[in-house]
Amino acid sequence: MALDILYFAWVRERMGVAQERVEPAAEVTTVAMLVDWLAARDADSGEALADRARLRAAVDQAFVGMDASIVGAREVALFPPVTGG
Amino acid sequence: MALDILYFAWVRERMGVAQERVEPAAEVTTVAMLVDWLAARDADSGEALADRARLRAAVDQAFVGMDASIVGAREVALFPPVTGG
Amino acid sequence: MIRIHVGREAIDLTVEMMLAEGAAGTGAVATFTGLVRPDDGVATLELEHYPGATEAALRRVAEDAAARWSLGAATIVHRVGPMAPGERIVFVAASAPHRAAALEACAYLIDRLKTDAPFWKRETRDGEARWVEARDGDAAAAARWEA
Amino acid sequence: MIRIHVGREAIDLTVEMMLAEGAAGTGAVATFTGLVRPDDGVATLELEHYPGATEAALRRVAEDAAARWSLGAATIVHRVGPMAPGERIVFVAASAPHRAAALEACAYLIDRLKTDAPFWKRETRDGEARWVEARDGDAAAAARWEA
Repeated sequence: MALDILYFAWVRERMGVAQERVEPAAEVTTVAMLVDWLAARDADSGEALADRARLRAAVDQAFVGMDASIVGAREVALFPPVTGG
Repeated sequence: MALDILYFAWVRERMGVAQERVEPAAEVTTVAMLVDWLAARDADSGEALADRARLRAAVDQAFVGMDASIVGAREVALFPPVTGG
Repeated sequence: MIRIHVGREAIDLTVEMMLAEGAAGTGAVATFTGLVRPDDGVATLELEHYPGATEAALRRVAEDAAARWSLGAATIVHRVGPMAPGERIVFVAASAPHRAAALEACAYLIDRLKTDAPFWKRETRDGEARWVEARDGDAAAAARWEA
Repeated sequence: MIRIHVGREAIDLTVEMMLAEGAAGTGAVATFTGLVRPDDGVATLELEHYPGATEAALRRVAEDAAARWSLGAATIVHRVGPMAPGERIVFVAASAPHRAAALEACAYLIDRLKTDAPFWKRETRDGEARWVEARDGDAAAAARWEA
């Protein structure tokens, strides 16, 4: 199933794109598994997503932990800790 | 020695004056004694200053307690608890 | 920068914010504005004060805050005389590099002002004027800053 | 009244204060303004955000505050895009009948915004751009409101 991935801040810069559409395998069911799957595609993605401790995520625009489910999700965002205000 | 007494808010209204100059006896050395002395002058002053629990004072423009000295003071103010802001 | 002003004219927030924001090193400005509540049945509010002593008391409060939180600016502007529902009675502002200092100092300024500055409110409701009573909570709010 | 706005234009305090003060029953308005510190060596600050998700997150924060403190108004206005030293990044306001609610809600709004809204700052110093790191203190400040 197609999933839109959004990247923000330095994650976007390192990935080289702001957004992409992917079709991960059915056994990829959590955010953490999705990050592993994205990182395993090629060396550049692997490097961009290497710093897992500083990655945060949102599923369908709601902030979630890395163990959150992505089953049925349409949009997943990956980004560093927020620094607004 | 001449002393200026200032009244504010309902103390002023009850006293009927905003300010007066008095010359209390030398043994009147604290704010509390001054209030007693002022109140003893006539029935109207006595009534105006009757509610001692709700009287506050400043000596030479500094907030003080009722037992504060007035020796050498030039200005004493009597007023209700403040309600600004 | 300490700014103290007591006057009969309306409080101009644009000017006050410009001064508070312009202080050296400011990254955070916290403000408090007190208004005559428009739906409280009050027709007019009249503020009396103790000229001279008021400004000195406000300056002491602002200087204490500026020293305690290393503020770039501390502002207290208070109106006196008659005012109508919806009008501003008081404006305080604290400017600091970071938000915690600005927020705490702002609360301190208004809490201390409520107990330490010689202002008295008289409100007119249904044609009858009465002096507003001090609230017990005000002394408690001011006391929490003593440490 | 909940007011949420995210935009590239400068924040107009006159308009924002008018809205916050005009809410029903308002006797107290507390505000916080965050600025690009002018003396910090930063030439420009750029704010990136997550469109859609940002507004939803801010609305949740404002609605939580409005319910918790029975606010007449809760405002969050945040700028995005490039901005210069001295310019406003964020403005929050809480309007309530009395000051304690307004002051606490204002601190809550900015503390929660710092951790719950998807904004990212990139600053340029000496010609070099870098992403600002999150501060540990922000999570602690937000956590103190959980009870």
